[in-house]
Amino acid sequence: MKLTLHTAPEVPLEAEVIGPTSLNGLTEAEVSALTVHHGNRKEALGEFFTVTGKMNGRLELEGDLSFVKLLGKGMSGGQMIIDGNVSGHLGVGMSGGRIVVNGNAQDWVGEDMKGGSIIIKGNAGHMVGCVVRGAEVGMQGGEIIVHGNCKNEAGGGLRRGLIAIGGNSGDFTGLNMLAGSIFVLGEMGIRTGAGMKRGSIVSMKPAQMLPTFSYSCTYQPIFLRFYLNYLRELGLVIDDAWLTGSYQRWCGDSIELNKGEILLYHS
Amino acid sequence: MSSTLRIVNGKVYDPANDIDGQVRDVCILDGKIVDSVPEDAPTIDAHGMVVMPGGVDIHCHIAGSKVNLARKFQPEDHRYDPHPGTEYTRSGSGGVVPSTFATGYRYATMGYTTAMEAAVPPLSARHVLEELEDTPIIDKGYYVLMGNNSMLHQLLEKGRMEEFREAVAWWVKATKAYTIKLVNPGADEMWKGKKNANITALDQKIHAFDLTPRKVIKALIDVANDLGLPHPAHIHCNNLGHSGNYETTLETMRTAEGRRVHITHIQFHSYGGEVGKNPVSAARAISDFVNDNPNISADVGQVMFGKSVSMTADAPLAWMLRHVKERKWINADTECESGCGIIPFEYQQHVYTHTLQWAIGLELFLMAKDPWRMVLSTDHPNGGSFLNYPRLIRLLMDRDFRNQEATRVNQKAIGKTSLPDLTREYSMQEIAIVTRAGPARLLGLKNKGHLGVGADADITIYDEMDNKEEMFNAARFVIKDGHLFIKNHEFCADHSGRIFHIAPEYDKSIENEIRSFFDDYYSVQFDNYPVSDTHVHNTEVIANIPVT
Amino acid sequence: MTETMILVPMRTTKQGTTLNAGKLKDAYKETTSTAEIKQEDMDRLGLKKGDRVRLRVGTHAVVVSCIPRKIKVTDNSSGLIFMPYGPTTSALMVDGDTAGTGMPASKHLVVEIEGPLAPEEDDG
Amino acid sequence: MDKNTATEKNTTIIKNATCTFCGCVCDDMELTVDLDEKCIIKSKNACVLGKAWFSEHSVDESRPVALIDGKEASLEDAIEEAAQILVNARFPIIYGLSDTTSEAQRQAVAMADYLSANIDSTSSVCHGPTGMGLQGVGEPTTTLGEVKNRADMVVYWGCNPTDCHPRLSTHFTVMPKGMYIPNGRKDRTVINVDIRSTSTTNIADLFVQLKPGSDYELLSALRSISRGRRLNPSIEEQTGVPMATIEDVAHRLMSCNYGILFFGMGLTMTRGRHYNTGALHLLAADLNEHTHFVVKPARGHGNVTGADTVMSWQTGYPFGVNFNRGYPRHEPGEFTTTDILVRGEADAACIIASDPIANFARPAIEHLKKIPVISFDPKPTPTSQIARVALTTACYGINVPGTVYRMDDIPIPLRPAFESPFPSDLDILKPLTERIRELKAH
Repeated sequence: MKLTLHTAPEVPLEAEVIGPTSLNGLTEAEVSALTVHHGNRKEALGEFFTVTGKMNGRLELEGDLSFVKLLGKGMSGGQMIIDGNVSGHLGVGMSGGRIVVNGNAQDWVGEDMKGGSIIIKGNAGHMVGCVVRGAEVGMQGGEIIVHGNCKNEAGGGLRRGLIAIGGNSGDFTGLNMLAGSIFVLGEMGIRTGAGMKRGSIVSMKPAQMLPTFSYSCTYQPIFLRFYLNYLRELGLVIDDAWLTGSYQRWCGDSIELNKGEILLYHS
Repeated sequence: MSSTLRIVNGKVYDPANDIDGQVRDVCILDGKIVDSVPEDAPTIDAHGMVVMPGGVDIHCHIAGSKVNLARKFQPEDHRYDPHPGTEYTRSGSGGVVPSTFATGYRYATMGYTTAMEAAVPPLSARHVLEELEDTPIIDKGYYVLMGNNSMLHQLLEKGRMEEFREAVAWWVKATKAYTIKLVNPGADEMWKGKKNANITALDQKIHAFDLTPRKVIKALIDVANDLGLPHPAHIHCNNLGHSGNYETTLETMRTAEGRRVHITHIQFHSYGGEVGKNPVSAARAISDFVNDNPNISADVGQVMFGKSVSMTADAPLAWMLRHVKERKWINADTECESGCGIIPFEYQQHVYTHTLQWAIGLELFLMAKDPWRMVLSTDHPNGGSFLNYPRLIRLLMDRDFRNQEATRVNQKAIGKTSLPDLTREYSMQEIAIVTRAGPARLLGLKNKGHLGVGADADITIYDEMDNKEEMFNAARFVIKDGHLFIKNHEFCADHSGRIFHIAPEYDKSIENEIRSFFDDYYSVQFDNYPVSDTHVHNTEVIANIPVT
Repeated sequence: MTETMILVPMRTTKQGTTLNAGKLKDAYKETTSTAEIKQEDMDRLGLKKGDRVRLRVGTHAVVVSCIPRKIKVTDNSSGLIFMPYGPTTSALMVDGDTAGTGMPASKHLVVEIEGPLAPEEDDG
Repeated sequence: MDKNTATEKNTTIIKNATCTFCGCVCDDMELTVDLDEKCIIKSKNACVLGKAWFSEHSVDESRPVALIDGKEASLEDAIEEAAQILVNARFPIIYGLSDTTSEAQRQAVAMADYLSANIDSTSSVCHGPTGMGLQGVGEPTTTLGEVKNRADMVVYWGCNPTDCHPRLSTHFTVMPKGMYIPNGRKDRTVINVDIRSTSTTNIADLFVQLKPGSDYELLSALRSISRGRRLNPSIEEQTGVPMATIEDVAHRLMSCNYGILFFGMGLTMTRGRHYNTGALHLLAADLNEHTHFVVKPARGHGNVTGADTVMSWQTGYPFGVNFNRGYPRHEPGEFTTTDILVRGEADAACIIASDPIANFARPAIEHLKKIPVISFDPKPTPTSQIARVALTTACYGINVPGTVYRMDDIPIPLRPAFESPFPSDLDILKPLTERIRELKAH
């Protein structure tokens, strides 16, 4: 099935009904009649999107969706391919399936994510796969791959799963992380791993470490090869030198358990 | 404008008037229960339903500065439980500490029409009153914290008992409170002044004062009785949550020397064992004492499994819980008056202590000989949300359900209690006592908790069902002050409810002394402290009881 | 001459009192368009008290007057410009990104300072 | 109130009046009011800011009560126009609220609820990140009287109360004698942490100057020492503070009897924002393992704390609240006003007692100028100048009674000095809300 934006929303459009799981089994007419929230008004999905084709587990979206929030909420399977930019809360609470965005996404990609994968070909906003405000436990499984850059707080409170950023990340990458893995192939902002208890953050560029992190050694971690080869398969550009290179290992945050690690490519 | 209503064909449970399930009419005129109404009055056919007075919660934390801090710092709790508005009602957010509107509507949905906020420092009286005004449908009031008041401590250590009594009366009146509340008396001075220490015994010296908790407790129990407050001193004993604390609880009850006193969330104060080690149940000892002493009343403070928030004026308690698991924590000191601690918590079935607490609460219910004096509470949200009441009622009424639940919990803990041997099942009438008639009588609210002529027409009508949790979860009809506002489970009107307070008389000359204390030690002006009569609307003064 | 410095908008007593008098009045406009710069920075830039300077962030610029900071306690804050909050500092808050907080990074603006300006040079 | 009022010719004296200029909300003002001229001629006990607040809020009766598109209009017409604007909007926003009574704030939230609008206070560009820090880690805190009575350690971090809250030190925290502070200032240690020296530095025993933007690092270092953990020597380079100084400060904080950390925009408005404030809250929490320690944001506007308080009890959330879906949701960065405007989402705005046109980031101002704006303010401001509907209001505390919440959450009553011919915010919000409900019902 394909949804093509024919009328741009004037104010934010909350369209959590749009996702391969929630549209499964519905006809074009039924999908067009679904309710979306245009600011404080309820309107029919068909007021904004042209719906074509049958739902067979694969949903395509086309258009500038930079005012459209909550796409793919709670999806548990299937595929959603988006040609265009999207607004916030993409794939919130998803437990399975795959979202590909050929464009940029705004804040809160993969909030409360439990499984499945999200691939952003462009850039992502703040709080990629980050724990919601006030809670301790963030993303609990799945993968988020951002080919471009992301902003602050990527992987905050991460419990399980993989977040990979092809470009740069902002401040507080892996903040209060509990476990899991974060890869940033470009540069990270400041205060990486602040408050982290366990887990691994890997970057290919030098980074400023907080004073509560301490240098432990430089070594060649074998497990990184598997990860990096996997990221290469997903389409991220991986330098061969990274596969066999040495990495500085920093551990912290010493205010917490001091069992987290940050690996920085050295040579 | 007169409004009439007749409820027919329902099974009426009105323990205060010895009506136990008889089918009879209930008539309403202008917000009150009356003998009869004209033949053509509108009727509600309650066939197959149970008619009871509206529920009365004697102890919960639903409004005021600490409740609001607990709301403010838990967005993660509200976000998954929004409370949409309707044509008639405001929206809000739920979770363990709901917004004021959601609190009122959710209580009402369960058939509760009165609830008392249990602990507010006098300095934030205006705040709690404003929140209570924004808590719809239900009637409400609040208890003012007096057990750690520096000025009162000073009067007491000098033995100036008359001035002490006048000062207490001034404070209660100035803050429009409903009664005197004590929380871990004497502990705040240790907490704030002695680097986070705590009180551990009734005869321990309170830091910086020539005074002991026992003297504070005795004096405030006496003042409440001497002033004839409709509800006596409401006491959260020392040593809450500590193994072996039941002895402190017994000592506190003995301190009353036969005078009226209410011990709140007594479950949390019924632990045997040694300090610092695992607790065991001391429900039998506590229950025996309460059973034998008619001057004592209590609410249980049942623990229910799941999410809770420890939210208390007992700051050292929250600090202790922070060491159980390091998580976000609030402490809030109020000058010269109180402490406060807040910490999110979760009671888990597999944990020894949590199971033990759950079982002790049930033991206390099932061992109580006089349900009028051992009433229902979860110390919302400390033992669990008030939304757990229907489930708690089922645990009390349905032995099979209780036994089945007991198989899911920590068996080592259950083995140390007498719960498996307690076969009692609460009757519908006893439920009406512990959720309505009992708390209303303990509060001295003569027009609440019963359906006799002259009572407030606060009435709940439930579908009679085998599953008591489902039955008490959502009343089919709820009537408040004679107005129907829940009809077939849906809101059909809104209502603002009243704020109850007391206004004891006092000798005006005490004001000079308090004023001078304020000038030295408070950060607000004495003249700006008392709450004016126009500050909130819909207030009602409840008269003192004659002192004999 | 031109140099990159950090502009820190702040509050002052004068900003507070003139705000009460009215935001459309000259006293408020004047105090919220006066940059305080450390004497050594002013010397290096060739600035005198009351000189006009241009502060630029990207394509946006404002012209303000400058005065030396009064410092009683030893202070190593060279490279910093302090100016009371107001429409002038807001005009240099070009980046509205709040990093998921609602709060733009308004106390740490990297600006290009140019001056002293000739009297006839105006805004922009 | 009568007993506090003594009449003498055309003047009256109001005792125990409350100043609502800043978050100190001092309630010991003695105001001399000229009833003919409708102005306050003397304000005893007020600080320099309070004196300006009282003296500059005389009433200009020549001003119109309302302007629609810059033309004089009646209050009724202005309310009708405002109701139409708000009801017709799909994403109306309500913003401001820090300089009005809690009664008006309660009504504003009700209006937002009925409108399914977005509501936010100036907290979001003030101590909003402090609220977020609280949501993340909690907060050990106190009322100001306990600071007066007990605090032997007062830290001012990234704030300058001597300029911004002049009576904070003199009336509440540093100078006064208290129950366990018999000698006042002499019994206290004052530490000032900032990127620059200020007038507050002059009253401090110790000044710790750090590099701009390194607060989080310095806070982490102090927490690390407090917990007995290892600290990387890079801290000196990162913060510009010598290790010996850091250790000295940590030791002093750990060994006091009752300590308090006051902080301001130096933490909330710089990189790190809510994690700066969170780290500061955690430092205070950690110090409770050694002694009693509390924190307090030095809050700005007279009732900005009330805005947080009221919004929390009515919605569960302190600021940045959205009712579009018929119930409150909270997401800083999404439902906070700057973000909504920067992304160009709002299609109408109701600004109550604040001035975003003067204070917001440039792209936010640009969008605000494109949409219909309703403004409430006692004085003309840059925002009222661009408003479609500009309402002139009476000033809270000076003309309007009610309750305000001090920076430490204490509710304080207002004793107005004289009557204004203009309506209060509440006087307008009530009929506006009623009219909105009528229009929505159809």
